[in-house]
Amino acid sequence: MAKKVTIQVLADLAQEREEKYNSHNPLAPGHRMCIGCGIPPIVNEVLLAIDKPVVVSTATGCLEVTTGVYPYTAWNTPWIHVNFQSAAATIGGVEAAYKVLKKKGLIDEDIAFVAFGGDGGTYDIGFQSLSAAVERGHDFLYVCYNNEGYQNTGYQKSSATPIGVYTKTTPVGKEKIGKQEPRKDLTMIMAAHSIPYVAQASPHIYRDLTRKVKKAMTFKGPKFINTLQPCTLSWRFSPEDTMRLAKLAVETRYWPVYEVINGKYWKVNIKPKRPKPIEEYIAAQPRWKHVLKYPEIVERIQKEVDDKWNHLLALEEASKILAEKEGIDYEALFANPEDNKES
Amino acid sequence: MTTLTDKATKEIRWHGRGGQGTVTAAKMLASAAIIRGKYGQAMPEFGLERSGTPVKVSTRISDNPINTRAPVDKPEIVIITDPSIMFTIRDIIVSGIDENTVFIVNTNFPPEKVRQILGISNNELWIVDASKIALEEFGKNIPNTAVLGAVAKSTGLVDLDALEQEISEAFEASSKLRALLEQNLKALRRGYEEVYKA
Amino acid sequence: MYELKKWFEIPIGSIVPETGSSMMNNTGSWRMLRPVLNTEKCTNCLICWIFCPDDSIPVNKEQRFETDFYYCKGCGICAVECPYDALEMVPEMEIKLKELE
Amino acid sequence: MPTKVIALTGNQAAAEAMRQINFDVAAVYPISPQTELMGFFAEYVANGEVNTDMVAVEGEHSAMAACIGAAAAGARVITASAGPGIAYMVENLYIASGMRLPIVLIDVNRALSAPLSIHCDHGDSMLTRDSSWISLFSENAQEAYHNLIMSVKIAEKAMFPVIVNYDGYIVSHSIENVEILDDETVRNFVGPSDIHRIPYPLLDVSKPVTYGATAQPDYYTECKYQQHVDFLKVYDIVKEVSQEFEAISGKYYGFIEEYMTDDAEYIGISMGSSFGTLKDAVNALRSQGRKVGAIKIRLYRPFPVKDLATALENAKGVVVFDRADSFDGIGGPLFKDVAAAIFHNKNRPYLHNFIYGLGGREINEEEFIRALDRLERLEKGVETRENLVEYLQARA
Repeated sequence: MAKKVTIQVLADLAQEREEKYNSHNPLAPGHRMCIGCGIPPIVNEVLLAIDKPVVVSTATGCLEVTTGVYPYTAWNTPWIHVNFQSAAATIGGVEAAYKVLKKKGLIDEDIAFVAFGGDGGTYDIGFQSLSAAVERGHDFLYVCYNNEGYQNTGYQKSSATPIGVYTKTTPVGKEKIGKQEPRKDLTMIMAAHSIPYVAQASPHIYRDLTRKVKKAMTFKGPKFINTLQPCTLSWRFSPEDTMRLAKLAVETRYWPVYEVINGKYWKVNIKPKRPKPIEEYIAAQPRWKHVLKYPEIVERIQKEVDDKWNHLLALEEASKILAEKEGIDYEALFANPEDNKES
Repeated sequence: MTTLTDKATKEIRWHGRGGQGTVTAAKMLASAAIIRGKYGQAMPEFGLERSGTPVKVSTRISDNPINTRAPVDKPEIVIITDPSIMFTIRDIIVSGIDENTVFIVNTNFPPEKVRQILGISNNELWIVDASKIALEEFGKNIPNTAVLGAVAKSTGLVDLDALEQEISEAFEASSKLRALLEQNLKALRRGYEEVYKA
Repeated sequence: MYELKKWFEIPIGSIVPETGSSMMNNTGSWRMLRPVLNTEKCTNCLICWIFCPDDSIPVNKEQRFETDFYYCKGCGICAVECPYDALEMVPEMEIKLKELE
Repeated sequence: MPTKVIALTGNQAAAEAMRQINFDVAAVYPISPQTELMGFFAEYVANGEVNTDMVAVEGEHSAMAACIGAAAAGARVITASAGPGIAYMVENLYIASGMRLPIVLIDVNRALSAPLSIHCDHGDSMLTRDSSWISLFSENAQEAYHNLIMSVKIAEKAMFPVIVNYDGYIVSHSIENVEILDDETVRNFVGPSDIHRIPYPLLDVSKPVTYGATAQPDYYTECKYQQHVDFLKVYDIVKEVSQEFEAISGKYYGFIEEYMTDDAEYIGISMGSSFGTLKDAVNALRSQGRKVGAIKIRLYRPFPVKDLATALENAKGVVVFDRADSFDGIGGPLFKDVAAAIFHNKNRPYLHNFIYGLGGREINEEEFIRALDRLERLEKGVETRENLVEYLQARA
């Protein structure tokens, strides 16, 4: 056998899995998620990074309809689904109950609360519920698996769908070339709620995602992590490429991975030295590649990407200056929670 | 009035995988029959099936109005659009069949292998390598149009022109499919020519 | 496929009072390509495990074991992401046909 | 049984019951005429008189979602709303009962828009009649107070959520005499809070459970049939709890309340605050020697079919007063329920239906008398009618 080069982060996660779930992931196999779906890795990376019992709520969507098919469940952790728009409100209710019952001494365990929603249940129909739940300050982590459209209903547009993309409700016709409007930047909007922790991540960079989850759990109050989830079915690439696209999205700066503390201090975690052109990312997606015939659309997309990127860098610089003014150690703010443990 | 036992009604059951156009093919078959003034019906078995999962579709074609909305449980014709499911859901595929049930299979296996896997010794069996045709014509393993050609030839339920008309209309209507129309019409014709009785 | 329970046999509120019972489902039946592991090349880095959508790769802290084909849907992510090319996707039917002989 | 009589509005009485029960979680969104109730309760929370975590949500849909989450977690949960708020909640009402969660909802009855009206009718509650929530109607502040205390026990024994209705403004904002039980009696009656009150608490992390799975055609029917069978057991549970409540309060509540029906030939049926006025109308007619009576529906869901069928066995004519219209060419919701309930009676009475009190239109004794007269003349064939249903108060 070849020499052992077990990656530490993964070994630790594997260890936690052994201990917590006697060798099952938080999400058991046998679920009905599509071949090559990126959602289960996101769920497992997130839940494995939390080292206490977790109660999960989920919005209606791919994750929900494929993991809780009566009378079977794929969940190895307490789980509740109410409806499409209520993932945040529901976990808020659970957390409120927990606070009271714990105070009354009716519960001993230390429990964490996580909500999962797709972009439909997070950017759109569930946005009111999410915005209000974080404003109320419930102690929970909301994770959006953003596949840029309503995939569970057969791919209609959502406000996370980028310009020019084909969906069932934004077809490519003689008058209109796919979706006309740019995608909504929900991560920015959540940061504007000035909650303790907001981050954007990619499941391919599991180190970054799991670190962010661990970091998030060091804060009390609402936390939000937005992960891109390339959808093999609707983006129409072949199943084995899911993580490849999750990687490419970061390499092209289409999906910057960054984190925001208290809506004040920004840090871009990965800065591709030589970013790949957006064309490469677009060309990998049959749902989108028709726009390559329209340079003006590609330009518009590239511009959106560059503008966002520069904006982020500016915010990062600004927060360094701010931290200095306030006499706060900027780097310490974003220190890896593991390091904190040791020190 | 037709009933399940009414011989004027042909009862067909499709077995395939999500994402390979099995449901679309079943609907096109029914539509083509309707174009020819017959009565047609195609009913997918709705569920939470994702791409890759085995799918089952019922199709009925009749000279009389079709009243029943029940799925086909005693098929006269069984169409298998993806050979790999013969291994995995064999029991579901052969449920309710009898010695008169006709099988139409998309595969590159030799006939005796298919008979062995399905355990059908004397049933009428038609074979077409529709996946090969699809890959050659438009580079995707979406064998449904080639299978439709094979069905037209082997069952005579509908004629090729009706299918061509139906496919053209369906593809013209979709911005995504328009570009693939010609290749699919070719696949249809090749399926018609290349299917053989084993 | 499974025995269907009667109305009085199921818990109230259509609640499922158990964990991971989806493991009854043989999602391996969806598989058209099979990841074949080359143990010579495998370094047990576990990357395949973290990216596997179907928890089909049994691992412990040190080692990756043979894929669990009862669940593996054959997506091929493991083969693409393996830094050591230790996995090759082989058409399931070729293997099934061999088994037949 | 130590009690004291004080002057309270319906909302104050309800807030007092909420304080005494000491719910774990109250997820609420303000809407007239419920707003005041939540204001009173918020004071108790602010002053630490209760342990309740009051979640001030951003809308009624989320209010019920939070209640579902909290109840599934294992907490004792309440919310309150009215009119449009109930309408906004409806999707989640079905989910709460489908999950068999013992949630209590106060519906301070208000009309539905349009035109917008903040005043009372039963249109909002009628949205919930098929949702498999147990539904209790209160005639006054006293009954609202008593129903609330009983509702907690009913919900937890039946494992179905309960709606306690009382009329907006007419009851919610009017001062009346209310007899209040002492805190200890109430708390002993409802029992302590504990996540194991329910069979599958989410917060029991040692036994993870899945709430809200997706049922395919192969199971949905079984899930619903179980719910159907269990909902029929609610009759006995309500009776049982009413008896237990009589032991601490001296007051027994039946599914229906009959007034002078023993020898009555003509009977009027209503729900909520109008019943008192209807009783006065009966008194007035009785004083003229007319054989009339009145019935109040207290348990609206499940509907008291048997009790009503028996109570109407010897009536010649029955007029049902609906505080909501169904716009269906048949009659109001209550009218259809009553008609179905007596369908198998040997000698079925003549049935008529009046819609009244919409959007807060006040109802008085004379109008009820006019309605009972109309019933008698219709029954005797002196008058005729175009439809089974008529509006009692529309200006002609």
